[in-house]
Amino acid sequence: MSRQGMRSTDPKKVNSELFTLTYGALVAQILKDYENDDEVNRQLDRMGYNIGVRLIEDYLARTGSGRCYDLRDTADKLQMAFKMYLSITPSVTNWSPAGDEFSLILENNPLTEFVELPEGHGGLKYSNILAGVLRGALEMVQLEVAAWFVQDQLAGDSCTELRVKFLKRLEDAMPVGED
Amino acid sequence: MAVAVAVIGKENSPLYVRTVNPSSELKFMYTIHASLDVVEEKVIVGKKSSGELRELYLGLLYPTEDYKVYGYVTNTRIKFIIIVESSYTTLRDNDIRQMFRKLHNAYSDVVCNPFYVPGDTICSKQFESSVKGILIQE
Amino acid sequence: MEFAVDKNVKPKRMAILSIGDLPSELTCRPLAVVAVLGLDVPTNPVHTAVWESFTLNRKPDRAPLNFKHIKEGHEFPKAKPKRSSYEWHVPKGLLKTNWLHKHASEVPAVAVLFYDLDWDDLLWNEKRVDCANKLENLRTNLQGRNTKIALVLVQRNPPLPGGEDMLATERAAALCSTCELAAKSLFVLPHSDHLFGYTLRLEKAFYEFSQGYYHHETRKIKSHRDHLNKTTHQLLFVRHQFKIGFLNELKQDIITALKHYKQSYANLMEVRASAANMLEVKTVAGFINYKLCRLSFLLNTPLDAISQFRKHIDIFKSKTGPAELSFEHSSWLSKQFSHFGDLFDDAVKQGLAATQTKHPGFYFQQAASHAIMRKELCFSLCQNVMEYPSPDPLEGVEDMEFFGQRPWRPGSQSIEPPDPQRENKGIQALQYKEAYTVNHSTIIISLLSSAVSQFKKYRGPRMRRHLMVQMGEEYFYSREYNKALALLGHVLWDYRSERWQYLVSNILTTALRCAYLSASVQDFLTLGLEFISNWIQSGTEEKSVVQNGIQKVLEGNIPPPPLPGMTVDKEEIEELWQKALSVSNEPLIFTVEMGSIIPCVECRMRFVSRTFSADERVVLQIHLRAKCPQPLKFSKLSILFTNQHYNEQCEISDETSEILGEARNIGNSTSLVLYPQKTKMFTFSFLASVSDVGQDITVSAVAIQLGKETRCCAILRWPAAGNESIASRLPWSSNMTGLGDESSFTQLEIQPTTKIIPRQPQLSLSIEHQPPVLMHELYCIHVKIENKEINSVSNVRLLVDLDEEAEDIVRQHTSFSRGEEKVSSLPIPCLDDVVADQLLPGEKISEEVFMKVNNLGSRIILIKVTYDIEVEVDNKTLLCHCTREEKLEVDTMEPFIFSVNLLNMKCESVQKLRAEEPFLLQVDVISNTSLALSIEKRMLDLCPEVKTTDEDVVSNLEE
Amino acid sequence: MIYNLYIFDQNGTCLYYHEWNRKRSSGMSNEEETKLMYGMIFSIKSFVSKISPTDCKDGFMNFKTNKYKLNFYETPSGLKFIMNTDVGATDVRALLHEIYRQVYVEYVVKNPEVLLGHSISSELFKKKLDEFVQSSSIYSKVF
Amino acid sequence: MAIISVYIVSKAGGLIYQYDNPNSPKIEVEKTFSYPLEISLDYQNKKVTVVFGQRDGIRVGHTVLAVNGNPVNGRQLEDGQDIFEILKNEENFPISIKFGRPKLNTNEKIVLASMFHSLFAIASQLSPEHKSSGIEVLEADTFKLFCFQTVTGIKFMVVADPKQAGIEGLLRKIYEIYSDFALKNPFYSLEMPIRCELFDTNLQAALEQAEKSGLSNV
Amino acid sequence: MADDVLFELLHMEMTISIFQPDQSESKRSSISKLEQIGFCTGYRLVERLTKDWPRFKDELDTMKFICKEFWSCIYKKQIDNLRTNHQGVYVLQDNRFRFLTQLSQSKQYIEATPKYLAFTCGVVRGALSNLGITCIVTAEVFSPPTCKFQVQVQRI
Repeated sequence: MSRQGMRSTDPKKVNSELFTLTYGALVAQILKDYENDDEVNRQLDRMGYNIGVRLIEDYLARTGSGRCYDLRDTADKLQMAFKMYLSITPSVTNWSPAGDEFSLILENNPLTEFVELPEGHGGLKYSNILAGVLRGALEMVQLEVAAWFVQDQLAGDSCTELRVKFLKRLEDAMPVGED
Repeated sequence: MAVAVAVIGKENSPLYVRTVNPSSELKFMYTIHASLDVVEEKVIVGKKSSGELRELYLGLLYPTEDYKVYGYVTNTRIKFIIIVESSYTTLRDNDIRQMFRKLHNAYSDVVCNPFYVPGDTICSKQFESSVKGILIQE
Repeated sequence: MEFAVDKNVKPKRMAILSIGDLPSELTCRPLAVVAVLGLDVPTNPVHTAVWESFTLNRKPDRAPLNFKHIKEGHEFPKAKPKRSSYEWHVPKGLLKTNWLHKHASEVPAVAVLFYDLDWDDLLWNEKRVDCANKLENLRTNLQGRNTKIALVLVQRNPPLPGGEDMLATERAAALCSTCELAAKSLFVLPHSDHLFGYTLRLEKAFYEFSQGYYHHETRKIKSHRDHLNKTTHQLLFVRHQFKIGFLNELKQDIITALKHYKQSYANLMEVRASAANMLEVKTVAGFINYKLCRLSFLLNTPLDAISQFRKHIDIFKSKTGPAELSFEHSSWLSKQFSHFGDLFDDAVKQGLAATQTKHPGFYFQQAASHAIMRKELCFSLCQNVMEYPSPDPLEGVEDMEFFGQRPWRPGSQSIEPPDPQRENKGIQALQYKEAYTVNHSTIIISLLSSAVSQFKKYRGPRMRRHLMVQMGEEYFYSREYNKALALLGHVLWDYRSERWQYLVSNILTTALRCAYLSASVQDFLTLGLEFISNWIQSGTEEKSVVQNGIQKVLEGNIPPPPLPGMTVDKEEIEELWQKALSVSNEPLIFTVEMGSIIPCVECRMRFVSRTFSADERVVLQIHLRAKCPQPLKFSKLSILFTNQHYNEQCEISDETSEILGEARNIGNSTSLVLYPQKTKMFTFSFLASVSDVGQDITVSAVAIQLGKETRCCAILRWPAAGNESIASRLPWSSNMTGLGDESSFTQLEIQPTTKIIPRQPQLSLSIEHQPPVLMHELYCIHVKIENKEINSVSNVRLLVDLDEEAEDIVRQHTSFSRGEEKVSSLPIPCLDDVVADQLLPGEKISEEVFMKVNNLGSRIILIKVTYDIEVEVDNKTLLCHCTREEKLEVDTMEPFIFSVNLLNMKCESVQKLRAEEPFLLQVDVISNTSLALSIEKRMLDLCPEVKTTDEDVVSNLEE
Repeated sequence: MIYNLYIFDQNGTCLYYHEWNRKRSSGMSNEEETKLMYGMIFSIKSFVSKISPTDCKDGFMNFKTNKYKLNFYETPSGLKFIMNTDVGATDVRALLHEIYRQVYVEYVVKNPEVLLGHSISSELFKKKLDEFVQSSSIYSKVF
Repeated sequence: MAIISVYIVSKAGGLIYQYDNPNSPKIEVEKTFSYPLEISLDYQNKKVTVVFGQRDGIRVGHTVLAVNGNPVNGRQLEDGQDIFEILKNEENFPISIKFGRPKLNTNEKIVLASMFHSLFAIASQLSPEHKSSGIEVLEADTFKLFCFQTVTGIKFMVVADPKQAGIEGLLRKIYEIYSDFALKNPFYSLEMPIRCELFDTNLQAALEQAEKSGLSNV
Repeated sequence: MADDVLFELLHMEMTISIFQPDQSESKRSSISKLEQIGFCTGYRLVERLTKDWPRFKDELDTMKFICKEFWSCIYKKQIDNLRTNHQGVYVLQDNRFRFLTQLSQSKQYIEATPKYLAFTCGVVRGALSNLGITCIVTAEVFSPPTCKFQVQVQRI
C-alpha cells in the first residue's frame, strides 16, 4: 500500500467525522461534569442556542433568503439549512392543524454516527444541541419557537424526530425615547 | 470463514475475543495469546524494512495442526487475530485481508463512540454484529 | 555415537517396541561391520595395542567402520538357502524384526584374521599351515555369505624398503597360495612405533572391501525383483526397497539410500491398509518416514524433511485403526512428532538455523497434545478394564517375526476379520496395559518440557508460558501439587500483567485446586484472596465458597472444597488440613503484596492536605474498597510510615474497638468489615513529632491483617508507590473513566506524602529606625517584641544578620552590636542572643541593635526572633519552636564631604603661594544627609613647612 | 464617494460607525448622532410601510438630499447597514450586502472575541472593512 | 396609475392638502377558513392585524376588514362580538374573513405628514456634507416619494410609482397651482387646509397631464 | 459532509462556554478540559485516518503524517514548517491557523488566544498518544494568525 492511501479518502468526509467526534468528546465531557442527564440536555441546548445566533448570519449571507412570514416557509428553509450544513435532508411532517407546529425527521443523524449510549443514561438527549441551534437561529429572524426531540434512534426509536413549535413573532426594538 | 476473532489492546490485553463455539474458547484464548509472540516479532521486523512488510496485515503467523492463525496490527498498535481451520483450504489470502479490513473498520467505529473508553473491553452491538459476519455461523 | 564395539552388542532377542517406538538399529548411524579375528585381547599386550589402535577414538575423519571382535568359535548367523523362485512364497509381513540387527551388527562385510607371523619365523611352515586352517574355518563359518576375507600378519620387525626383501616376497606369495588368498587381501602389520599409521592404511583397505560387499548385496536383492509380482508380493516391494536403502546407508551412500527409502515408502502407500494390518503399516511407515526425514536433514534439505513429515502425518492422521484402541493411534502420532522433533533438534545441533515459526518446539508441542489426547482416550476407553485376560494374548510379543503385528495373530495378512474372541481378549490386554502400565503424565510432561526449552530458545515467551500452564495442569493430574503450584504461580504473573482475565481466572482455578488438595495454607489463602476479586471470571457462588473457605482457614478450620465438581478423597484431604492447621505448628504469618495480584480489596491513601502546621493534627485518609462477594472482616489496619515512629499511632485493631493511638475513625462505623463494592474510609489524625518540623511525612505502605498473629494471618499490603493495581491500569488518561460508580473511587488521587511546616508565630515583631544609614556610624535599630501568644513563651532569641544573598564584600563591611555593649563590644558580623528567657503573655521587650557599615550601597538586614512555646493540642502539651522574621533594606551614604581652598589675605582664592607670605586656608564641610550632624571634634594637622601665624587657631564654628 | 457607514443591530445598538470622506460633523456627540440616526431610520421604516400603496418587501431603500444619498440595507436578522454616499452613487445596497457577507459574517460572526450586540472593537474587522470599502468603485468615484 | 398621492405640508408641518389617486387599487382578500385558523392575528394600533402565517394573498400587516360579511370595527364586529372570541370558538367555522391592506384615515395622514416634516429636517441635520437640503427623493421598492420645499418652507410631496418620471416638473406645477389658486384666493388663510374648487380641478388636470407625459417619456 | 462553519462555531462555542466566568473552575482547569476534549477527538480521529496507512517507520515519519494528512483533514491545510532537535522536541508552525485567522492579525486579543489553542493541543496529543507517542503539546502565538505548536515527546 502506498502513501497515496490517504488522498483517496475524501477530506470533507473526514471533516464531518472530525465534527462528529468533537461533538462526541464535548458531550462526554459535559456528561462527566454534570452527571445528571437533564442538566446535560440543558447545557447542550444552551450551547446550541449560542451557535444558532451566529450560524443564522452565515446562512442568510450565503443564501440571501429573506424573512419568512409563514411557518411552512420556515420549515423549507430549515430543511435547506440541514442540507447545507449537515448534508442531510430531513423530511418535514406531522403538521399541527393550526399549522404552528411540525416535525423534522432525521433518517440518519451524522451526530450519532458512532454513538452507543452508556448504561443508565436513557434521559440523555444526545443531539439536543440541534434544538438549541434552531431556537437561536430563528430567534434572530424574529421567530420565537420551541424545539425539542420527541424520538431518538439512540434510544431505539425508528427515527430521530425534532419537533418545532411557533410561539410568537418578535418585533424590532423601538429606538429609545420614541413611541 | 474464521473460527475465532480477537482484538488485542496496545498493552497486549484482550479487548474482545469471540469463538464459534464456547467449548473451545479456552484453547483459542491460549492460541491467540501465544500468537502475540510472532506478532511482536513481525512488527519489529516490519518497522525496519520498507514497502510490503510495512503494511498492517501481517499474514499467516503460524500454522498449528488444525488451524491457521493470521495477524494484523493497526498503526495504533491494536492487534487483530483471526483463526481459520486449516481444512478450510478454499480461503485465499485476499479473503483474509477482507476479514481484517472489515474488522478494522468495525473497530475504529467502536473507538469513535464517545462513550467508549479505549483499552476497555469492547461491548458494542454494532461491532458484535460485524464480527458475526466474519465468524462461521453454526 | 555408535562407534565403540561393545555398545553394539545387542541381545539376540528383540526388545519389546511399544507403538511408534523405533528400534535402536534404525536410529543409530549404520556402519559397515568388520569382524576381527585372531586377536587375543586383553591377554596379549601387542594384540590389545592393535585392537585399540582400531577401536579407540574413532573421530569422524576415520573410515566409518564398526569393528567387532570375534572370539574363537563364534558362530555367524547362517545365511538362508537361496530361494530359487518366489512363486509359492506369500510374505507374512513387511519387515522382519531381526533383519536390521543382523545387518547392522552381526553379518560382517569384511572378516579380518590377524596372525602373528614374521617372514623369518623359525616355525614358518607350521604357522603357514595353521594360518591357512584358520582361514578355512572362517570361510566355512561364513558359508553362503559374500563377506570379504582378509589376512593381516602381525610382525615384530619392520619391513625393509619395498622389493629389497626377497624372502618376504617369496614367502608372501607362498602364503597366499596356501591360504587361497588374493595378494591384495594379505597385509602385514608391524607393531612398531608407526602402528597407528599402518592401522589407518588397513582401515582404508577394509572400507574398500565393505563397499564392494554392500554393493554386491544390494545387487542381489535387486535381482529378486523380476521374480516378484504386484499382487502377492506387494509387501516385498516395500521390504526390498527398504533393505536396499539400508544397505546403501551401510555403504555410506546416503543419496541412493534416500532414493530407495522414498521408493519403499511409495510402495507402502500402495499396500491396502485394513483394520488387520493397519498397525503394521503405520509402524513401518513410521520407520521409513523416520529414515527419510533423517537423511533429508543430513543432506541439509530441512524443507524436504518437513514436507515429507507433513505428508506422512496428513496421510495417517485419519487412519485411526480400531476405535477401542484409538489411544494407540494418538500414541503413534505423538511418537511421530516427538521423533521428528528430535531429528530437527539434532539437525539444529549440527548447525541448521531454525526460526521463530519453524523450530522443533512446535513438534514437541504437537507430540505433547497427542499424548494428552492419548491420555484422555485411555481414560475414556480403559477405565472399566479391571483384570488382565488369561491366557495372555500378548504371549510371545517379544519375539515377533515382523514389526507391528499383533501377537495373537502374527503374520496374518488376511483381509477377512479375525476371530473376534481372540481379538477382544487382545484388545482388553492392550487396554489393560495402557491403563495400568503407562504413566501418561511423565510422557506428556517430558514432551512439554522439551517444547518449553525450544520456545524459550526461539523467542516464544507466551507460547512457552502456555506450555508451562499445560505442564502445571499435568502435574495437577498426576497429583504433584507442589510442582504444579510452582509452575502456575510462575506464569500467573505474566498473564496478570497482560490482563488476560479469562486465562488468569482459568489458571487461578487450577492453582487454587492444587493449593486445596495439598492443604498448602499460604497458597490457598493467597490464591483464594485473588480468586474472589470481582475481576476474576467465576460464579459468585464459587467465590463465596472460596471466601468462606479463607475465613475458615484463618480461624483454623478446614475449608470446604473450593470449587464444585472436585472429586476428592475427603478423609485424605481433611487429614492433610488437620496437619497443616494443627495448633502445635508455628503460627503462620505472611504478606500478600496487593500491588502484584488482582486485588480483592483496593486501597487509596491520602493526606487531606499537602502541608500541615506543626501544632495541628496531621489527617490521613485510607479508603478501602472490597471487590469480593462477601463482607470481608479484618483484624487490623496499620499504616507503615517511612518514619516508623508514627506506625503505632495509626493502627486500628479489632480488640480495641476504640482505636489505638489518637486515631479517630470518621468512617461510618468502627467495625473492621468491608462490604462488597462499598468504599470505606478510615481517618487517622496525629501530631507530627517536633523533629519532623520542616520534613516530609511519607506513607510507605498500608496493610490490613486477616486472622490472628497467634495462629495464622495474612497481611494484605499496598505499597504507596505504584499502587495502581493491574486490573485498574488503563492506557487512557485516568480522568477519561468518567462514567459509572467506579469513578468516585478511581478519581481519588493518591497523596502519600505531606510536609510539616513550622507553627504560625503569634509573637509580634516591629522594627523602628531612621534611614539613611551613614557610613561608619553606629546605626541604631529598635526592635520591639511583644508576646501575643496566649501562653508565655521561653528562650526568646534575637538574630540579626545580613540577608543570605549579601555578597562577601558587603559582609566584610557590616557589623552589628547590641544594647549596652554599644561602646565596649567589638562589633561582630552577626548577632544571635537570647534576649529573654521568658515572656509572659502580652509582655513586651524592646532591644537596641547597632549596625556599623563601612562601605556604600544598599543592603538587606534580616531580623529574626525565635522562641519556644508549649501549646495545648487536645489536652496534650506540645513544645513548638516558632520563628518570626522581618527584612529591612537600607541605603548607606557618606555623612559629609569637605573641600579645602587657598585664599590670600584678601580672601581671594589663589592657586600659588609665596614663601613667607601668610595665607588663609578655608575648609568647607558639607553635610550630605537630610539629618543634622553635630561635629564632635575637628583638627587640622599641617605639614612642618607650614605654620599658623596666630598662636591659637580657632575655627569660626566655635563662635 | 463614500462618507460614512453605520451598523445597527436589531435592538438599535450601534455596532460600528466609521467615516471616510465626511465633510461635515453634525455637531453632536457620536452617541447622540447614532441615536438620532437609528431613530430616523426607524421612523422612515414605519413611515414607508404606512404610506406605501401596496405591501412592500424591502421597503425603504434610500433617500437623497441635494448633497448626499443615504443608503439603507437591512438583513432579515435585523442588522441595519446605513451608508451615506454622494448623490450619484448606485448599487450601494449591493455593496452593503457584500460588506455583510464578506466582512461582517467573516470577522464578526466568526470571531469569538466579538460579543454580538455590542459595539465592535476588533481591529481585524476594522481593517478588513476599510480595505473592502476603499476597494469599491463607489469609494473613489465623485460626481 | 403612476401618481399615487399628493401631500402639501405647511411650514409648521401641518398637512394642508392631501389627495389620493382614486383609482389606485384596493388590496383585499376574502377567504373561507376551517378551524383552526392557520393565521396568527394580533391587535395592533386599533386593528386586528396579521402577524404571521401569510398565505395566498393575505400578507403580514393586513388587517381583518370583515368577518362573514359584517365589517370590523377595532377588535369587534358591529354587533359588539370580539373577533378573537369568535375565532377561538370552533362552532363558528367554517368562517369567511376579509383581509386587506389598511387604508390610511385622515388622522394617520396628518401624523405621516408631520412625521415626514421632522424626517426632512433630521436628514439635513445628519448630512455629512455642508448645507444639505432635506429629503428630496425617498425610494422604496413599491414607490418613490418626491418632495419640493419652497423658500417659504411649504412642502409639496408626491408619492408615485417608482417608474414614474417628470415628477420634479409636476411639483413645480403644483406649486404654481398652489400660488395661483390657493394663495391668491382671498378666503384662504395660510397654514390652513386648502379648500377650493379651482385648486382641485387644476391639480387634477396637472396630475393627468403628468401621468400621460411622464409615462410617455418613460 | 458537515460544513466547516459548523465545526468552527462548535469549537468557538465550546471554548467560550467552558470559559464561562460563572463557572467555578479556574482558568487552568478549563484549559485542561478543552485539552481533554481535544485529546479524545484526536485519539479517536487518528484511529480512522491511519486505517489505510502503512506502518510508520519512526517518530519523524509519524510527525510528518500529523503535519500533512492529519492537519489538512482538520484545518484544510498542511503545517507550514516542522522543526525538530532530534531529541524528541518538534515545533509545528502554522502561518494561518484556522482558529485565529478570523480572530486577529495584530496583538489585539493576544491574551485570549491560549484558549483557542487548547483544543488543538489536545487533538495533537491525543493523536500522537494513540500512535504510541506520549508527549506534552503546548502552543504559543506571537503574531496571529501565526501559531507554533511544540511537541515534547516523553521517553519512558
